[in-house]
Amino acid sequence: MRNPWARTGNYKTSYAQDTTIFATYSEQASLVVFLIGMLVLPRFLIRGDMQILDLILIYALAVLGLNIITGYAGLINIGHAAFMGVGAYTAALVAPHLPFWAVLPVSGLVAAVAGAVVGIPALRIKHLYLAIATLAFQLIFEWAVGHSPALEQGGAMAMPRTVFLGYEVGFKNHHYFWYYVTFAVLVLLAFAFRNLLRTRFGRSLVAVRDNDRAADAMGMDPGRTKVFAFALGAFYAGVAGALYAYWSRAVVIEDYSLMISIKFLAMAIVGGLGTLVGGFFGPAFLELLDINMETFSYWIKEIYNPPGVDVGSAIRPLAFGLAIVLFLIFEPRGLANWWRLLRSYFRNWPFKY
Amino acid sequence: MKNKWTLWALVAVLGLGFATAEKVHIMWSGAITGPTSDAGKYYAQGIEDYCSWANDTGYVAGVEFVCETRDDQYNNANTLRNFEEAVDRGDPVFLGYSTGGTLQLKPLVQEVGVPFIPASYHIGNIDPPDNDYVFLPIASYSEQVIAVLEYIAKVAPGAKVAMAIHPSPFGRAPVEDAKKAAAELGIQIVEVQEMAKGLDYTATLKRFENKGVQYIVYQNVAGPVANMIKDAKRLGLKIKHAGAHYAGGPDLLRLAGDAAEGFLWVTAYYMPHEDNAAAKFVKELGAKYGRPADAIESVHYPSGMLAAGIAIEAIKMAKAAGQKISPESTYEALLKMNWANKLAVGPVTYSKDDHVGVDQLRVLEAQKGTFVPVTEPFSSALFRKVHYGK
Amino acid sequence: MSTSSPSERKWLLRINNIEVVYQDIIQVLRGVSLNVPEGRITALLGPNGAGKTTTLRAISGLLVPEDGAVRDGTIVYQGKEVQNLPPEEIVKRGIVQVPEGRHVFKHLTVEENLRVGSITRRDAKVKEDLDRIYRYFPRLADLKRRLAGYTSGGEQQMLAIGRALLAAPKLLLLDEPSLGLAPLLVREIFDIVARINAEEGVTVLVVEQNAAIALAVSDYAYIMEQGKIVLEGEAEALKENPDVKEFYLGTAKAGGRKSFRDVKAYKRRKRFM
Amino acid sequence: MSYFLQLLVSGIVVGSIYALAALGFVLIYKASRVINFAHGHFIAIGAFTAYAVATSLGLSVWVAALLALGFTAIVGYFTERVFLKPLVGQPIISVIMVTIGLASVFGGLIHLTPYGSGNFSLPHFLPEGGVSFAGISVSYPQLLAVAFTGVFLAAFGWFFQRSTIGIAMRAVADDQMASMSLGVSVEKVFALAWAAAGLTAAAAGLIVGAISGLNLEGLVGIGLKVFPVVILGGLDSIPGAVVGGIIIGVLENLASGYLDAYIPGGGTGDVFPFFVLLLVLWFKPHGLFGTEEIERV
Repeated sequence: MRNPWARTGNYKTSYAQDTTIFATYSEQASLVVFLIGMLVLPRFLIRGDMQILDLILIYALAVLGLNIITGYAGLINIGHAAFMGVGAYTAALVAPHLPFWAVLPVSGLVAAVAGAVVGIPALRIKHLYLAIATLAFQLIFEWAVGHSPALEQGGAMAMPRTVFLGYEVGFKNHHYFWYYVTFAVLVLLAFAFRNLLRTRFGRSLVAVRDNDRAADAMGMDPGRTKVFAFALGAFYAGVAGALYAYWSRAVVIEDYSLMISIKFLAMAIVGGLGTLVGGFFGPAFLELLDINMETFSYWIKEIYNPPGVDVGSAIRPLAFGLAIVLFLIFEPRGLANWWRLLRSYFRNWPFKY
Repeated sequence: MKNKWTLWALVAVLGLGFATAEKVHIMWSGAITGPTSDAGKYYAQGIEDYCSWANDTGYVAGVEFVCETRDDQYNNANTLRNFEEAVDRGDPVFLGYSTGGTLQLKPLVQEVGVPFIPASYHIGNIDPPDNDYVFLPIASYSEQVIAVLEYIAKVAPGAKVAMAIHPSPFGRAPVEDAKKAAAELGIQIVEVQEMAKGLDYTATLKRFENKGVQYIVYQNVAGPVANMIKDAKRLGLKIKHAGAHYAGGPDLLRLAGDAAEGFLWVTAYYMPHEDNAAAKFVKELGAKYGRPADAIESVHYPSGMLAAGIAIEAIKMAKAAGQKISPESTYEALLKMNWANKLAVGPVTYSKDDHVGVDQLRVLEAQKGTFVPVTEPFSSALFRKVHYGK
Repeated sequence: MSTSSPSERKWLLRINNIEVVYQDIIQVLRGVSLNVPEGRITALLGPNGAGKTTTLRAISGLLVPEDGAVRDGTIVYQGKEVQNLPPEEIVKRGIVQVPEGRHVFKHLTVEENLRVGSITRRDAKVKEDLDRIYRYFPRLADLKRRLAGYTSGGEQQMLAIGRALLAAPKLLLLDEPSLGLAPLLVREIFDIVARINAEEGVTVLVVEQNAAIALAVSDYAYIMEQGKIVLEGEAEALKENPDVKEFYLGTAKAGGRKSFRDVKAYKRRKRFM
Repeated sequence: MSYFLQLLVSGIVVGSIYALAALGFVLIYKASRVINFAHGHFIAIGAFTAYAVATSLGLSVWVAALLALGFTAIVGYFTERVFLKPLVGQPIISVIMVTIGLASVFGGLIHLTPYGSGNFSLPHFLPEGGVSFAGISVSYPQLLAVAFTGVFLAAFGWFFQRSTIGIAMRAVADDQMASMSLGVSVEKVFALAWAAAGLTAAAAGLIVGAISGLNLEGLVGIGLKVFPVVILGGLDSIPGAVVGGIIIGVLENLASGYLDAYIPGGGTGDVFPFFVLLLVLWFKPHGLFGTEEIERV
């Protein structure tokens, strides 16, 4: 292989080569560049930007979980924010007693248990009916928190200030600290996500999505696969929930409401359902869209602001909704597809195909 | 050519004025859309208009206020983002909104030391811990509800009372204190019911009736309250209704019509139909900045004004003391504030131990489509007893 | 049966060299040409997967729900090209297909099923036609109020044909009417089809795997394999063709299996035809 | 006993509003297998259109109501044409998400009018008060709600059982391919179903407006309450929408009447229907009257 970066076909000679995550040296190199870039990025950003970046990364983690449930296994989940909420409330309860690096997996595991419970109806029902069941769980979750005195009935449960290596994290470095924590967790779980499809479980997920009766006939257990998909996806959401709790310094029910579940689905779709890069692009796109629309709405308010009408408040939901609708109609494979096209363009440059 | 020179001089003076006017940002983050937005949208308008008024009249010499009202859709993540942006920009003071958002932000507010004035009058906002920088514009929900309970105990000794509250920390805020106060007053709180946004409250009302409830005390926003009192009227119940600041007001009269007759309401603000400076001021501003009638009449409009007013007043004090406008100087000013404002029934006073602005409240009753005060302004001694134990 | 040569006939429908592609990539028909004479019954025979149903759908416009399209060639009906028109337009012009596997509306009653057939009609004769359908299929008259899902296979086939007739077709496309039915019922249904053809003057194009019955009632027949027409002729003549006898009628003499070489010989003959 | 009866009667009133709201939802699902998450926004559009026409043009509420029904039907029609048609044949999640996206778009558009936040009450168009019998009282708007629901259901019942177009709509729900083979325009049927759904949603919005005033949040919230109703009744059954609506309305009322006192804070009426939903999904996934689908490998 003289020029490994300029291959024209599949030259794999062993099974091991065929199953590597990153097929070419150029892919490995670009990954390293990307990771280093992400590590030094905070040096160039102000605190306010870091806050948005953190939020995007935390949402990306949750969306990866949703991609396991909805993208890989095809189980529409309108209750993902509730899983995140389970993780966040777990974090709020255990954080006073544990260091943060222990809180994260604990929150993930508790959320995974909740995910498995929610997944149980998937044993009997599917498609739209399952989607509606997850919607019901979301609403029941919100109600249950609202009626639990131990959880402040949905009011703020403060997270303790984090102490790391004897050093207390404060306002100035809060977002920088949680950026690195979130990033580390995200890299770890993204690798797991990427690896998932190469496992027996991952393949059975996709088989169950495409036709669960056929998967059943081929000796897979669709019921168990679905429940496990819910548990795994909820684990991601739970870890994200704990990170969100630390990041926002308190746990409040509105952060885990139906609206947020819908946002996650939108992020997954806009990013590209079932793709790893889509899990990043979706949250980034929709969050930045929202922030820019907010800025835009102040600008438009200066020009056009009739009494009784709040133009500013109209723009954000309008943009959010239009983004979903337009992507579904014109690019149902999401931003991940643009990314794919872009890459293949550069790989084949200067040739057209 | 003398005229020309005067003109140039005028331009120069104005230009100099603009050039030296210090821009001070004041941000409000609240629900213009989403839950409780029926209150939030007028609150935001009050802030905007008071700011414009302060700028237009040159209320604080050499300072131009840039007031931003941001719609956080009742979502704390948005509130947090807005607050941090304000802190990064070095805003001297921040105007908040929801109970949930305020409670969540408290530790951060404490850490960064930026004065925070919420629209939520939850007593928990100014209770320890992390309570140094939060300032309530008027007396808390707890005090409001206790004030109305005191009034009820006076007109109907030993009455049976039910509470109907918003299903949120905002709704639950006064419940504990109200229960303690009721025990002191010898009235009985039979039940505390959270009011979901239902189409029909028959079940709840009938149950209250069966339990012999005489008064329902609301801690909610006007929309659901209006529906519940309309249902009560339809069912022909003899139950009377009373509510804290956000439950009543002209909004309630508009929505509930006749059913609101006799509604007891506690607030610290003057009413638009009253013949006094406050009403005149509010109407003037509303007309000046083109607000529709329902905004001007809403109690949330002057509430927003008061919040903005407190912030602007503190900045004025800091400026007058010759200090640089900053969170620290604004905080110092707030602690010394004694502002005889013309929006509420009492002066806004703060000190190290007192983070409640207007300490006085009035009980009003809906009579023939307007709220008429039935008490003089007072502050509740019982509230201090049950809440602080003193 | 008529002995006139095909060129002298009056064609109701002419298909010239059509190619049909599903989902932009899967080519099913590769240049199919066939003609349907007016007022006659024409049969289209062939094994599974030959493209018979696709041909019918190309005519009736029902490729659309399967994401298929006619890519090349023309379908001329009454002198006008109709390929790729929407199905409702084709029905209005008088071509109605009875889908394979009957496809009755299971949750509608028998009479409601029939009424759906009249959806494209604006004339007042629907009621009359309904009675006429009941005369052809007396059994349906007895089942008027029953949900179609609870009728037998034969009754469903009758219902599907009756429903199509209510659309007042000039050309009726039947897709495997014998599928899954007992021989006696198949006989009955084909007899009725022949009667409708004779009495109403409805032209029929029937797709069948059961070549014996199809050749018995039809005037002219095509045989299709792997997306192409491989053989055509008068029904009488085809019945006597040794290959048709061997592969479609199963009536070849000389008992015992033929050798592989003979099959190859058949293929060769086919190709040069 | 009179307590129970009053709860029952009020439950039936609320239930018939749910039934009317669910009717349009079922129409859409029945014809085109689409779950419409924007249904609550149709309800809001209908109600606010009537309010806007009645207050700004000064027309009688009855005329305003008719205009609102027509307008919302048109909105429904174009929603299908513009947004749903391009997605025919796409996976379920795309279709669900496009209605969720539309809900957000409609929400934004409503905020461009003065009705985005705040409470509004329709001008009075019904006599005040109501009827009382044996200690049970029902207001005139509530009676109207029940009557309206009855009229609409009868009209749609007739339409689906007797009219050729109605039968054709059922035929499309049953078997699209066969309907197309007979010249039924499936596209037109879809658009027609959406228009009918818009119309019934507007009717529900008007009744809510008459009973409890207009508020965007509240009206949209009814769109969520539809889910337990249609799951209980069966997603594609019109009688199911009625029976389901009334059962859910009554259960909700009984729950808040008898359980609230034992739960801290109460509010059980809000969540109880969703427990019912989960139970129905587990034990009878196709609801009381829904048709089961047959799946093949």
